Amino acid sequence: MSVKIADVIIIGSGIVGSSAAYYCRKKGLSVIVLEAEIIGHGGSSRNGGGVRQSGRDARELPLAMYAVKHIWPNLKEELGVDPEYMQKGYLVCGYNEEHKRGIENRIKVAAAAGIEMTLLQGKDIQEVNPYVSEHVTCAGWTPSDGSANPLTATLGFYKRARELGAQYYTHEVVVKLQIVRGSVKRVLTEKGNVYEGSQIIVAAGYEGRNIIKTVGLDVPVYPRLVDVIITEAAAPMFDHMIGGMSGFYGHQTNHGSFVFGNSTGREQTLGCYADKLYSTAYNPAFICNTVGVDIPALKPLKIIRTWSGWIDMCTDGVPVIGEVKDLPGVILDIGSTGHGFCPGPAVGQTLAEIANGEETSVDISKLAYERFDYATKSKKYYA
Amino acid sequence: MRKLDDRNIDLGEIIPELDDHIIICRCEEITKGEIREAVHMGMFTMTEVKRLLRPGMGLCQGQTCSRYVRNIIAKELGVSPLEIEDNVARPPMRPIELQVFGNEVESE
Amino acid sequence: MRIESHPIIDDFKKGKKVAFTYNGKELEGYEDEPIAATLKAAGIEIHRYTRKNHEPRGIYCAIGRCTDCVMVVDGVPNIRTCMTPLKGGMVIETQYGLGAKGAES
Amino acid sequence: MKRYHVIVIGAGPAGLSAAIEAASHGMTVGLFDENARPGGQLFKQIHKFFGSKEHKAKIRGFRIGEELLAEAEKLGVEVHLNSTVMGIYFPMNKITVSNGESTTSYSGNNIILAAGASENAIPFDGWTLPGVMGAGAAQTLMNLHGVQPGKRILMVGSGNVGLVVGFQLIQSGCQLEAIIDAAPKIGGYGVHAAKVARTGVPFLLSHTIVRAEGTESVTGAVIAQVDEYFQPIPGTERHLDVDTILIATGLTPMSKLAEMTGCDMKEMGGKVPVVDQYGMTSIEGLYAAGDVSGIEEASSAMIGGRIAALAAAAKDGYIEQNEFEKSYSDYQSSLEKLRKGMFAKENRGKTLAVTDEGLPISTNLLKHGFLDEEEITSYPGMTSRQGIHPVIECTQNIPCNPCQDACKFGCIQVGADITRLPIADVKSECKNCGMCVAACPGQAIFLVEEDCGDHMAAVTLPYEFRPLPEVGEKGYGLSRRGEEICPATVLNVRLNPVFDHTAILTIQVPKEMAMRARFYRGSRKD
Repeated sequence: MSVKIADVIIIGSGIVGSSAAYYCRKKGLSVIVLEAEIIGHGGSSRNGGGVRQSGRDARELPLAMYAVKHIWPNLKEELGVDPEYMQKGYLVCGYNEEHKRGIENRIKVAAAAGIEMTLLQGKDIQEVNPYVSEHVTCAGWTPSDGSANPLTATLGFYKRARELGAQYYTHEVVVKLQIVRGSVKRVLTEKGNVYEGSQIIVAAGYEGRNIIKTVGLDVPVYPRLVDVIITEAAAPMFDHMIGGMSGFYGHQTNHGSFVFGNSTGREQTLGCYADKLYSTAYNPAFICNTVGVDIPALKPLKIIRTWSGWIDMCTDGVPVIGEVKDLPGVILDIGSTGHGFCPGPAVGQTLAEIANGEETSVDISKLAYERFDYATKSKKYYA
Repeated sequence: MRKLDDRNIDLGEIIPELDDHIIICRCEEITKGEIREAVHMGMFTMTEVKRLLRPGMGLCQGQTCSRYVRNIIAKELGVSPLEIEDNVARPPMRPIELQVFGNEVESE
Repeated sequence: MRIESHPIIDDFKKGKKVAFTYNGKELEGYEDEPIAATLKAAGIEIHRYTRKNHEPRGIYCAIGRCTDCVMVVDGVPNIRTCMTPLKGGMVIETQYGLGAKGAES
Repeated sequence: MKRYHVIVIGAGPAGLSAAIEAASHGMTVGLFDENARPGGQLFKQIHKFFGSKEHKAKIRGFRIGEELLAEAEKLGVEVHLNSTVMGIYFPMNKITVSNGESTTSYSGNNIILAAGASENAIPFDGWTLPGVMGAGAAQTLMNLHGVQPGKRILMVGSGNVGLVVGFQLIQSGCQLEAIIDAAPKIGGYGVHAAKVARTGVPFLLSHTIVRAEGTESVTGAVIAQVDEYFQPIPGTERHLDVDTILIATGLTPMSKLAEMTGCDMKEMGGKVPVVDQYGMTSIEGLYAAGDVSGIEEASSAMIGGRIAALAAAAKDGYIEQNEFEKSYSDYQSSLEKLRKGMFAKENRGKTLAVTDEGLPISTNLLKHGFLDEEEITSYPGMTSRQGIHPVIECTQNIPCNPCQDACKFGCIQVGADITRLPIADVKSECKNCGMCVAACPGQAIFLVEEDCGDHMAAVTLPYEFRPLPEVGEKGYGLSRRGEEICPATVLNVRLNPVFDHTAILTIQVPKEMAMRARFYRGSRKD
């Protein structure tokens, strides 16, 4: 059977896979993207759309900040599709002392990276958002955070990469990687097709773990199901991203509908496997109540859709991004742990830079694969 | 390989048709022409067209327009509508207020 | 127009007559019949104007599925009038985009 | 969480029948429907049903609905109205139901999905204007709520829905301007078309709607002839002065709830759950019955509901295997009877030239909605002889035999196979009781006395319009095409309760009109 060859084979067509394809094409690298389902089937189309630097682990903050500073603002012109990026701030609401301490800790991490985030209490909260109820006693406010539309952002990168000549194949389920003379060169799919590239980028979310296992690699990720509710369109109320220390997150989209996600944690007991993305019966009611308490004005709003998605949770809270030191040819992005959308385009650009043999614009040393080699060594990366 | 899985087929330029202006998705006011254009941008399934342009994301959740969106995509790609992957059905079946969805009452 | 005497159906089992307001005008209808039927009987065709093209919309499926017949009822927008029983004193307004006149975005 | 032995979703013909069948075997049943009144399409169907006695033939749809509802409540079925099933969640067999105030969850050992179907449309220029609606929507307004959908109406689509709703528009006092269909022939039963054609409504086949006129609501329609690819032929456009456009171009199963469970689906006029012969989907305990599992009509939906509930009862041990097999084969044979004849699924799309009896199928009926006068002598129901006798203008094989049961004097035979054309038995003597005229669901039976002296004849016909003409009134006899072809005098008007609102009208017409006049119109007052 014929072998399709390209400089870079990318597994996964989400925000990272498709932005990597886009940046590779701009660097003149030929690209083939293999997608197991349809474009952006995974987490990239199943998240709350937060473009958020606050509340992040320091190790992945550089990627998020780079994306907010250099990529998100000019994507609309670059892609010819509006990702609906809005830098209108992020308000995280708490209602007890523990939440307040949590917010203060986030402010410290943000300040260390030069991001302005302030603690709001009492009436100051309603100053930022009059719809937030008195139940919220403390809040963190980060003006430079914001939101975007994950659907049009992901499909925008796909559309532009395709226009620039990236080859896309859907329903191509990768089952095996192959090492040729010491480096990962080949990709085999369920249908028996073979693809060959000098660099293989694995950006397939949780499924990536099964793929890299075939060449003796592993990253400690586990799947976590989260549900989201979508409301009818309503007249504009507030345009900043909002979240709760009780776990809910979301925003009002350009279209006027609200997106809110949360999870009771019970989903893991369902025994559903990754491809059975059924909405659970528990979560929607839980999300409604957590959101309803903090933003009572949303209570009469009608919900028109619920969906769910799997998060690839990494045990230490941040993804593995980059090459594997002693196994050339494979470049990883796995374990975004539910906050991969904002840094996504920056990750894509970084993977493209690596594929092109360039110095990466963003320091990703803290997210190296090797951090899991030795338990004792990983402590250093934790510091 | 299934024709629709090769996203690199060249669909050529869009030739305007007389009824491109007709509204197909009544809730989100999406026209036939806009749907055809999305196909030419590489959106080969209902879900991709929906996520890019919103037909089927309105109040009725595609129960009125899905059939026609599917036919338009199929015609643009030169395949039978049966080959076009449909949208996925999700609860709730009808619009339901947040306070009602959250107001769980025991069934006696 | 209401059907005065139907050849097959002797009694449409109507509730008691109730008054309600439609865009400020006082009208009458039968309690618990769908609002859409009351308005159609009163010769009112237009339920709303759409958000993007400001086009008029009215009854289309009458079984609660297509959501074209939505109006602002007692201040709440996007109410499916073909599935919502009429009650005395209801305030029914034509919907403009996402809300009542003046409130539209 | 309350657990029922059987949860039924949708209280239409299939759902009500399933609930009754399950309860009759001692199972606890929760029946859920999002409407304020149950019955689904049954309560909008005011025409008399086809089929045979076991299918409740000659009974009006909404009366069947009332019967089923009473039977369900008598058997202890818990009917939850205004209760919208928001979602089905497997593997816990759980449904969440909203009554507009709160949501409650129920679970069921078995879930029978009977959500029915909704209407298709054909997007055309102006189809979003107020005044353009589904034919079923108009039927709901007229028959459920007693409100006319409009004044001057165009019907797009000549399947049974277009024909039946078209007739009901006239009954509601609306002016039906025309029935058009892009297909070259009428899609529904010939008898349904004939009842509309004889009132003067034109059928325009191979025509489609080009656009709806008007800015605030419909003020007119433009139709045009189509070529064999159903594309409008330039230059054949025609304006119709209408204020309402009804669309009757088929139905699509409302199978979203089934899809949600992840059971196997397939394509059959829209996505439907794959079911075995008992209606069970690929998920044990989840059944689908009625239009949601494939478009047919209410009669077969009722049997489908029974079969699904029967299978659930057998699965959970409420009936023995032999009793189950016996009941199943009875229901299956009853269903098979309905799935025969010219409009059966296996004949869909075929152009049949002759009836089962080898008689030519009237092309005029298919093209214009009425029998051509030369054709009428070639059918067994349409004989000519002395004295009053039934003339049965039923010329297509459809599964239906109430006329045979209605005549106590043996004047009409259909025989064991209910899809055979009814035969007027020349030996038996008609007593002019009018029972057959009232019983015929297609209103296709007339009693004709071809010569009652001084060059006059008497034609007795079914009349379901109001106001009723008075005896002695002078008016016009209308041909099968609805043209005034002769003067007519009303001899008799009978409205006996046993006729169930079908008045039996006898008019006197000139002798030569005995086999041509088939309708009556009073002299116009305007």
